[in-house]
Formats: sequence, structure tokens, C-alpha cells
Amino acid sequence: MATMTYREALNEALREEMDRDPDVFLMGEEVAEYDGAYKVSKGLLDVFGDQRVVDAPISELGFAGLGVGAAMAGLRPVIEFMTFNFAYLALDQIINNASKLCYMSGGQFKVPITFRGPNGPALQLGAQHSQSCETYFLHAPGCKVVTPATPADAKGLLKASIRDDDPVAFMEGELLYNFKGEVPEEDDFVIPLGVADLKRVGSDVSIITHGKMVHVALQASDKLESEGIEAEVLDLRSVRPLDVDAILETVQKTNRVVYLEDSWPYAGTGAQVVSIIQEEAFDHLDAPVLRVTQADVPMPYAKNLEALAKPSVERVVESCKKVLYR
Amino acid sequence: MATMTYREALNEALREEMDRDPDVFLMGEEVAEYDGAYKVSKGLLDVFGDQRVVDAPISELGFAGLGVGAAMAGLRPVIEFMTFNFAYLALDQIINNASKLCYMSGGQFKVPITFRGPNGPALQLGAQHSQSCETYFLHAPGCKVVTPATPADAKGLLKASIRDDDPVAFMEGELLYNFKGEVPEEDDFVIPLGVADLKRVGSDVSIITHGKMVHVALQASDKLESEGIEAEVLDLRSVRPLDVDAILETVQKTNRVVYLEDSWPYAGTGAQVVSIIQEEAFDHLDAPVLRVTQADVPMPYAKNLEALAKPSVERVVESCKKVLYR
Amino acid sequence: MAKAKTNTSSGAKTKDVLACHGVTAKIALELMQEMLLYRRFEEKAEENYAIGKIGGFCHLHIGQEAGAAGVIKVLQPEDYAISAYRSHTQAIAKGISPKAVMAELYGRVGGMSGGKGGSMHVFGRDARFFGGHGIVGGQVPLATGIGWKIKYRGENLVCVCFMGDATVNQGGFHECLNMAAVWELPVIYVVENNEYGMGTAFDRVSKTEISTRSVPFNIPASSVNGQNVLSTFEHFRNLTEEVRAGGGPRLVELRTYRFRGHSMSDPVSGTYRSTEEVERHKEESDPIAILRDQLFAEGVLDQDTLEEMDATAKTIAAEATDFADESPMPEPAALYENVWAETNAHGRLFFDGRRT
Amino acid sequence: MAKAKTNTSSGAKTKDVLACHGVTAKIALELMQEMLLYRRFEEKAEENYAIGKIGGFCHLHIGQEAGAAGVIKVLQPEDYAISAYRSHTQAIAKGISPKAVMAELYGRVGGMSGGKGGSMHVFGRDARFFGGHGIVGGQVPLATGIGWKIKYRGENLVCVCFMGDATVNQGGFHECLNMAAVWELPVIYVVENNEYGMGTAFDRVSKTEISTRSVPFNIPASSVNGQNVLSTFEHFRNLTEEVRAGGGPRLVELRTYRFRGHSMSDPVSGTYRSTEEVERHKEESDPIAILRDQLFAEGVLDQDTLEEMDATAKTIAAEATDFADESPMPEPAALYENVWAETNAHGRLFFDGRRT
Ligand SMILES: Cc1ncc(C[n+]2csc(CCOP(=O)(O)OP(=O)(O)O)c2C)c(N)n1
Ligand SMILES: Cc1ncc(C[n+]2csc(CCOP(=O)(O)OP(=O)(O)O)c2C)c(N)n1
Ligand SMILES: [Mg+2]
Ligand SMILES: [Mg+2]
Repeated sequence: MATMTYREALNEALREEMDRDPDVFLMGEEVAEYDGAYKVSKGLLDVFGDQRVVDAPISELGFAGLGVGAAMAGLRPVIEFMTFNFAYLALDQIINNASKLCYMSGGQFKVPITFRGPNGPALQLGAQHSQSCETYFLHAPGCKVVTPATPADAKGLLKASIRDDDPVAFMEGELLYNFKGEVPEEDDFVIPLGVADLKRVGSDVSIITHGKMVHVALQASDKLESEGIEAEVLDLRSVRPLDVDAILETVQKTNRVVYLEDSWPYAGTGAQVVSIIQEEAFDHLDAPVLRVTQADVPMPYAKNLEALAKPSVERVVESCKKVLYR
Repeated sequence: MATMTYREALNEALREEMDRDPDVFLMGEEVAEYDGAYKVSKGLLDVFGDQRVVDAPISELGFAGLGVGAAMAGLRPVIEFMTFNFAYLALDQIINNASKLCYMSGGQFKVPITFRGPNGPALQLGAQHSQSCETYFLHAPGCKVVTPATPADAKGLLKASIRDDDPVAFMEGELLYNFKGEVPEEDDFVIPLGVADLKRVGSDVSIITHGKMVHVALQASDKLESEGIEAEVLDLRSVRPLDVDAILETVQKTNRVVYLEDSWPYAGTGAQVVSIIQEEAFDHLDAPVLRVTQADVPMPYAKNLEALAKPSVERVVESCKKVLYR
Repeated sequence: MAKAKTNTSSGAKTKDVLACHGVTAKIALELMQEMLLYRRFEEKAEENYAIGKIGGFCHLHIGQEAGAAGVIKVLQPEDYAISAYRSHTQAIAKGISPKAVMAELYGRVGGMSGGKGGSMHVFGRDARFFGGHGIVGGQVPLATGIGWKIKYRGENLVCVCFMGDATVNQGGFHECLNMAAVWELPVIYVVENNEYGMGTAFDRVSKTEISTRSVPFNIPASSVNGQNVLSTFEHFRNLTEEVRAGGGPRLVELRTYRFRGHSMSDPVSGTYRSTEEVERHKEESDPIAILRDQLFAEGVLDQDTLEEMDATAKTIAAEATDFADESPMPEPAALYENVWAETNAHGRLFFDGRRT
Repeated sequence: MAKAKTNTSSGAKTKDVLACHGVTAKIALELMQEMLLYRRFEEKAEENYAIGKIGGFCHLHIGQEAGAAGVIKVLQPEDYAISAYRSHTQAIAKGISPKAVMAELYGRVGGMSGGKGGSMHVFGRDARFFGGHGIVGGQVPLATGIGWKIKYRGENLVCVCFMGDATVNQGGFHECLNMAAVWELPVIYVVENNEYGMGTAFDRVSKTEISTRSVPFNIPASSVNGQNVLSTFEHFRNLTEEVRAGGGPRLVELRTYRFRGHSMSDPVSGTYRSTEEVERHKEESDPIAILRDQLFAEGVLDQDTLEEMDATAKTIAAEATDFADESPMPEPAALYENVWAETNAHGRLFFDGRRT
């Protein structure tokens, strides 16, 4: 095991996949000369040159679509959105092209493209720069959505995403880049998409979550532990495809569930997971599944309001107690 | 009561609101000289002139955003998307601007804009022209989403949407334009947003739905009736704001629910409604809420596959029986 | 098409037209055969639509055939072409069998996209025809990406991207022209200017000529008579070689006219253009009639041969129809196929009761 | 700023500069006072950011002040201005009090947007400053819509839309220029070309000059030295009146330079530009120093007066800081306010436990 930051883990994954496959290239705003707005692509330009690490103009629709065309023609593009907040501009290319081309061509075209970048609320970035964009990518079938929470997951899942033959939206936690963790030193460490990870074992209540919120869930379980409650933390890791088996397993074990996410509640990932749970494990539920989400408002800038808007350890603890009727 | 088509009802609503308020104008592709791709704006150019009924270039992002700016400055634009399928191109303006401007300006700006046009699967239009787009508009807070099923609702809700001071996505059923129904002849017939309508009273099972699917629900209830099952059909009419009281009422009455929609299942409106029901009426449910949705695939063109992909009366009947354990 | 001008005043002008365009008689006759096929194929599609065998939106290229024939004729098989929804003829021109196109229009398994795409989404990966796209302008970034791949791999190829005149008002078009210019991509952006985007005349939504649209990117632009297939062919032959040689992207306006309604549900004339206007164009600028007159004048084609060629075209169109008629509907199981490449064995991919 | 050139060789050139630009001494001195205020205000913001009183992204306009002062000075109070995220100075120029801007940067109730917007989202409806937008290019359609409203109502007004050089590569920019041209909207699209979009030099993502971008729309374009506030003022005074008189839209390039990093987290120089380059610009093209030298040469300003003016600027900036320091945080209840205009009494508007 090596200790490294989430950022370094992503950088290693990119480096290894670009080494491994000459068809992989990275394109996005500031990814080359500037080393990436969040320095994820640091040093890659020097190693791979400006044909494979490419600074794009601020033309999200254009360069996302360029990636889709390149993928249809046989390359394996990694397209960085400086943040996913800017990807709304490219949504037509992502939904109507990347996600549907395989289907509407009767399977003739694979679209092995990875859209990646930071996602989710950060610190005081306000309404337009601080949102969790999963729903926009996972509502329509065709695109996979991956949300790593740790350096190891970041590395293993990014490598899997790049190798995947479908479009993948790889959503990095904007506040996780400096987060440190152990990463296996295996020669080729790849984590398959669609496999959830039990980040903490517990028997009283299940906190199901994904992305950055895994850490909030873990903090909440520490707090709960001190009150004698054992929470299980299931990290979905990819929210599409979804590891329904793992979800049902933890539900059947604890019979009480809180879904935690930093997206908006209305028709978010949590709503979908709740629907599945109540449909497939109705008789196993001892309480309704509660959701802890970002407040149903655009993200405010003011520090105190922002704190209120984001899911907090306290809210998770409270909801866990609620489903335990304590 | 007058009998008219859904198309005529919409046309009347536009006409009346434009008559009433000189700040209302209609802009979109082919809305003026061509009378609208679906002829909804027939004759309006002649009455109101080309400053108020405006043919736009094929620039969805641009003219949607133009509408938002005009709304900020005090007008009351109605922006037609030839179909909502094309609105993905404009999503940045809809989410990041229209839906957030009131909030991020601390309430200084109202954005009284109506985005309208046909939505949802039609007949053999294939993957890019046949999708239900509600989720993209309702996930982020700030935009209202209205989905009328009948000519009366079309008229009353469109008038309310145009008068509303918030952005509204007014989604017309692409296959409903020729559908005829009674429309009250009151002087000023307006239906408030956020009020569901019980389209059929029943006691055994609740079919909750919205938009075009209301008619499938009604057909299914006729079938069920012939088998001795009394289904209640609750038409949400607007899916944001949502009439949660009406939802809870019908759940508490029948204790069994099927949600029907022609969107994709994953993080759709139905998922959200299911989440609310299980959270707020957990103890009233005698069975899990089932969802009948469009198949979780891009819409295929082939007639037989398309029929399989769309929600059918049979699937609704089946699901109703399932929640009744029959 | 318009009657042959037996005693045509333009005879003098059309004389030596082949030499003048540098086109051999063989190529010219092939172009004629191809355009006849497109015409007859589209007429068949029209017929099949009328009797309900084809559904949904169906956009015909009738009147614009010279664009498909003249442009694609200059390409190598490995070159790429991509287009919007008015693309049946271009798909055939790029090498897809008329049968597979017609079957796709029917939504049958024998269609190029297995019946899943339909009229707007004909794809042929091996023929390097990359669709068939329904969102106005949606194919332009894809074409740019194909150009990127060609350059990335150092291939000696070009990509031709067809679009309509109204498409140049989409922002993505500009973003892509800029990128293609900055990275010197081998893409030829071809605007088929048929004067209307649906019911909107181009000059109602734009103040200038299409060829000015590439000025901000320093991309050479040109305009060619898209009803004269020989001019089109000649123009693109030269242009394509420039691009292939590394000359960077090009913008070309093909001046053309649509003889049918925008789609099958749109009347040919009435609301936005007069019957006279359409008739005049049919009379004066039918690409098949123009080529016929040219070849008659050159003496490389006579009425009998033309009729034979036309009969061949009709036969192919009829055979395509027969093929489509006989091709089965897709199996129900196809509904859940091809959503994903399905190399991923984990997780649940569908959420309406089906597991993979 | 660079030292005053006491014995400046450009003295001759700058002599009569006021007359030459048609600017009165009074206006020139006002412009100086305004630019000094912007400079001191931004320096204060920088300081307050450094000690954690301001959070998130914060983009300073230092070095580019002449654009805010010279452009907005020519506007009527009822005219509109709208911008991107680098807009504190423009907001102040359009009439918003420095206090309300600073408090917004702090996220306090006294801020123009009640603390909900932050540095990137300063709005002043009554001052007709329509933001403060964070999505590159997002303000351009809004500006076009404001222009639409002016024309719709037959008002005698204009809308100025500021954006950076990198913004011209967004497709929406082109869509809007086209619409503004077709409908002859009174919008002045002002591109502040500070040579970089974040770390990307403009010529790495574009092959031509910014002024060519409006050629496809037949919109007159011009370019002006955005470091010389007198030139800027003169240029816009004339231009604005043309537009106000119904001349239709305009595109203007303001040639300028940013003296700070892209945002507070970006170093001033290093990765994408050299320290020498920045220093040279500071030395040669500081808009305040340029105006100072001009006014010294004209004899309408001396060092003492300048220092007094600067003291005034510093006082206002300090008072803005005091105001912000004292302004309270928003009440928790504000979290759920302003999501909607809330004229709608029906239905549930929120879905996280709160009913309206
Ligand atoms: C983004 C988008 N907006 C609108 C439409 C509806 N639509 C289909 S074709 C068309 C006109 C396009 O005209 P043009 O580009 O000139 O091509 P032509 O049909 O003349 O070949 C329109 C508005 C669409 N398919 N996609
Ligand atoms: C759509 C979008 N893409 C990317 C960004 C990130 N970003 C913010 S500012 C900026 C550079 C813009 O440069 P320019 O337009 O020249 O303005 P300047 O900052 O120089 O004033 C970028 C890439 C964004 N905010 N929005
Ligand atoms: Mg056209
Ligand atoms: Mg710049």
C-alpha cells in the first residue's frame, strides 16, 4: 500500500492508462499547460505531449462532442470538465449522442468515453458552481456514473472507467483532492464498475451513500457508535450501474436505512434507491427510508447558509435515530 | 362548456394572455409564419404581429436565454421549444440562469418565463425525438413543471403558468394535440399550479400519474373495473410544485399505489413520489408502490419495440393487481 | 424531372462540359446512375410512407441528390461521412445498400441499425457513414471528433460533415469550426443550403452569406452550385485533396433546393413558399435534368440509355422495398440490447424489472 | 502603479489629450477618482480574502479598471449593464454602493444579493446592473434578452454586455450575435481581452482577432485601447449614441491586461505567463498611471490632489470593509427564501422536510 492523495491517485490512473493504451487522450480546459484547474493532470503534458494532453477552448458542447466523435471512430477520450457544473452546456452531446449512439445504431458503435471532473458542493462557490450533477447523467439510460470517495477507489475506478466501452461520467469530489489514503500498489489495480463497497460494518442501521458523503457517513457512524448505535456504511461507488444486491443485503440486515447524498432531493439518486428498496425489500423495512440531502434550494454563498444547506453529520445522526425510533 | 381540442385550448390560452398583458410574447422556431410545428400558435401572428410572435433561428440556448434576460427586465416571455427534446441544448440557461436567478440575486429578480412545447414519446420518432424530459427540469429547485392531460387543464394551466412569476416548463403531450374535451367558457379560466386533480374516484388502488399517461390510467381503470377493481386516478397536473396532500390522501384511502409515467424510471418523477409516499405514509401502505414507466432504454424506432418500451394499459393493470396481491 | 431540352440554347454552353470540369464520361454516367437511384429510392420511400410502412419523421433529399452523389463520389472508402436526418441518399452514396437503408426506414432487423434507428438514424460503421442524426447540429461535434481521430492517428483521410443551412445558427457549429481551425483538422463542413430550415427562409434568420461564417476562424470557405453535379464533383475533388494533404478544415456551401416538404407531414408548398417557386426550381434546377442535358449535349448519353439506367434505378428501389417488406420485425429481446456495450458484468444496468 | 513620469517624453503626445478625446477635465477627474476607488476597493477585497473574510472564488479587476470606468461612464442610469464574475468594479460603476458590494463578497445581509450571491453574483436591479454571472458566456443570452426588451418597449436605452476574451469560443455567443443582428437589438457586446482565459493565452485557442467574430452577422466591430480610459470613454460615447439611435448591435474589443491571478487561488505569474510580462504591463499599461500622466501633462491634476483623491478612494474602500464587517450573517430562514417568487400558494415547493 502507498499513501497518496485522491489527486495523486487520479493522476496515476491517468498516467497508467495513457501508458497502456495509445488511444487514450485527455482533453479539457487548462488540463495541459496549467496542469489542470485542480492539478489532477499535473505533469502529463510533459510525458505525453500536446497531442494527448490537450488544452481546449471554453466550448463545452463542442469538445465534449468532439470526444464522442473520436470515441465512435475508435479512440478512448478522457474529457475533463473543469467542473461538472459546466457540463450542462454539453448535455445534448452527452444524452442525445454519447448515451444513445450504441442503441440507435443497433450496436454498431461503442462510445468508450470518460467525462471526468470535480462535482458537488465545494466551499462558498455559490449557486452556479456548487451542485451535484449525478441526476442529469443517470436519468437517461446509456451513461454510467461513478463517484469515488477515497484515493484507492479513485484510482481503481478511473482505470475501469477509461477501459469501459460505454460513456462514463466520472465525478470527483471537489473537496476530496487533498484527501489522503492507502492505495494498493498492485501492477494493475482496477475496481469494476457497479460494485458497492461496505465502508463500515454495522447492524443497527444502514447509511447508504456515494461520493464525498461517504466521509460524512463515517463521521456520523462514529458519533452513533458513541451512543451505542452500530451503523453500516454502504458506499455505492457507482450510482449507475447500481449494486442492487449489496443494497438489498444491507437492508435485509439492518432493516433501517438512511440515504445520504449532497445532491438535491427531488428525483435524485436517493429517490431512485428508495424506490428500489421499497419495491424489492418492502417487508424488510422497519421504518421508512429517510433521505439526507442538500437542501432543496440553489446553493447559497453565505457561509452559515451554505452550512445549513449541506448535509451534516448531525442531520445524518438525527435521521438514523429517527429510523431507529430513538 | 365548449368542446375543443387540446391544441385549440392552448391556442386560446395564448391568445387570451397575450390580449390581457402586452408584455407577453411568444418566441420559438416556426411559431409565427408556419403557425407552429404543431400549429399551436395558429393565427397568432396575424393578431399580434411579428414583434410578439417571433420566429427564432435554431439556437435553443440563445433564444431560451434571451427569454430569461427579457423576463429579468420585465417582460413575460413564452418560449416554445419545437419539442422538449431540443431543450437539452438550452439546459444551462434553464438551470443555471432561469431557475437560480431569483435566489442568487437575493430575490431581486423574478423570472416570469414559460418554456413550452411538446414532450414525451410520440410515434416512431426514435431515440433523439421521443423522450420525457421532466426530470431535467425538476431536479434543480427553481423551475416549475406542468403537464396537462386534457384540453381544460391545458388551457387553465397555461394561463396560470404565463402569469406565474417563476420559470415554468409547460410540457404538452405530443400525442394529445388532437384530443378533444370540454373546456369551461368562463371569462378567465385559470387553474392554479400545484393542485392535483382526481380524474377518477376509486377505493381499491390509486394510480398516480401525470401528463399524457392520465389517459392510459383511465383506460386501465376501465379494464380493472370490469374485473371488479375500483381504481382511483390522481392526475398531479403539475409535478413541481407537487400536491403532496392529494397524494397522501389517496394513499391513505386505498393503501395501494401504482405510479405511472412515460419517462425513464431511474430518478424520474415517480421515484420522487414513491420516496415521499414511503416517507410520509409508510404505515398506510399495504404493498410496495410499483412504478410503470417507459422501459429503461433509449426509445427504439421499430414499431413493435416502441410499443414494448412504452407504458401500456396492460402493464398498469398488471401492476395494480400486483399491489392488490391478486 | 423537366423535359429534355432537345433544342436547347444552353447546348453551346454545356458542350465540352465534361472536359471543362475534368470529369470522364464514365464518372459522369455513374453520377447519373447514382442520382437516378437516389431519386427512385426516395420516391419509393415516399410511397411506402404513404401506405404506412414507414412511420415517424421522414425527410427526403429529392432535388438535392447532386450533393450526395457529387460530394461522396470523391471520397475514398476509408474516408468518413456524417450527416443529419436528411441522409438516406448520403448513406447509400457512402456504400450502404439501399436494402439496408429501406429496411431501416421500415424499422426491420435488416435495417442498418437493426430497425432501432429509423429514417433519421441510419448508420454504417464499416462504410464509414457515421449517421443519421436528429438534433440539428448534433453531428457537427462528432465530425470534428472524427477529424481529431484522423489527425491523432496520422491517417491520410478526411471527414465530410453534411448539414442544412439552418444549422449554422447553432452555437456548436461555431465552437467546432474554431476547434477544427486551431487543431487543423481534416474536416469538410458542407452546408446544404436549400434556402429553408423547415418553414424559415434562411435570410429571415441570418443577415449574411453562409460563407462568412468561417471568417472568424480563418477557414477557407467556398460556394458551389449544388444542382450541377459536375461542378460539385469537381469542386470537392480538388478540395478534398487539399484537406487530405493537410490543408486543414474547409467550409463549403452547396446551393440547392428541396423539391418536397421538410418532412412527410409538411406540404411541399403553401405556407412558406409558393407553388410557383417550387415549380420553377423543379423546372430549372433539377440536378438530374441538368446532368441529362449536359450529357445529351456531350453525346455520351441518349434517351434510350437514360431510360435503361432509370429502369435499373427503379429495380434497385423496388428490390429494396421487397427486402424491407420481407425483413422481420426485431425480436422483443432486442429492446434491452445495445443500451450498453455490456462489457461490464457488474451491477444492475436496468431499472424496470429487468436485470442483466 | 508606475512612478509618475516627471520628465516624460510622451508629454508632448499627452498634451491636449483631453481636447483630442473630447473629454472635459471634470469628467477626466471623475474617471480618475473612480478608477482609484476600484483599485483600492479590489485591494481591500484581496486583503479581506487573505484573512478569510471572503471565501470561494474571487476574481479581481485590478489592471482592467479603465474598462469599467470608461465604458459605464457613458451610460444613462436607465441603461443596462451585465457581466461575468470579474465584475465588482462594473457593479460599482453602474451605481451600486461599494458597501453593498463588499458585504456581498462577505456573504452578509447588507450585500446586494443579501449574501446569497457572493463575489460572482453581485446584482443591482434598480441600478440596472444585471449581474454577476459565473458560467462563462451565460450572461450573453441574458444581455440579448435585455436588448430585446428595450426594443420591444421602444425604449431609448442600450445594454452593455461585458465578457472575457475566452468567452467568444462559447457557442451561445455566436447564437446571440446572430439574433441581435437579425432583430437589430441595442446591445453592445464588450470583450475585455486581457489576453488570457485563466491560463490559456487567447492565441492558443483562436486563430484570428476577436473583431472578426462578428463578420458572419454583419455587426460592426471595433477595438480600443482599454488601458487608456480617455480612449475608452470617447469610443463608447460615440458608439453608445449610435446604438441608442437604432444602429443595432456592436462588438467591441477592449485591449487590456489583468495584473492579478485569474482568481485568488491562481498565482499572478508562473505557469502561463512570466513575471517579466506582468511587470512590463504594470509598468507600461496601468490605466491609472496612464491617466495620471495625461492629467499631469495637461496640468489639470497634481500630485497632491491625486493623493487626496487616492485617500478618498481608500476611505471608501475602508468604509465598505467596515460596513461588511458589521453586516450580520443572513438569518437561517433566508435559506428557503427567494427560491421562488412565491406567488404560488399551492402545492409543496420544497422536498426536504419543509413545506411552504
Ligand atoms: C436542436 C433542434 N432544434 C430543432 C429541431 C427541429 N428541426 C428539425 S429539422 C429543422 C430544420 C433544419 O433546417 P436545415 O438545417 O436547413 O436542414 P434541412 O432540413 O433544410 O435539410 C428543425 C427546426 C431539431 N431537430 N433539433
Ligand atoms: C462554461 C464555463 N466553463 C468554464 C468555466 C471556468 N472558468 C471560469 S473563468 C474562465 C476563464 C474565462 O476567461 P475570459 O473569458 O477571458 O475572462 P477573464 O477571466 O479573463 O476575465 C474559466 C475557464 C466557467 N466558469 N464556465
Ligand atoms: Mg435547409
Ligand atoms: Mg480573459
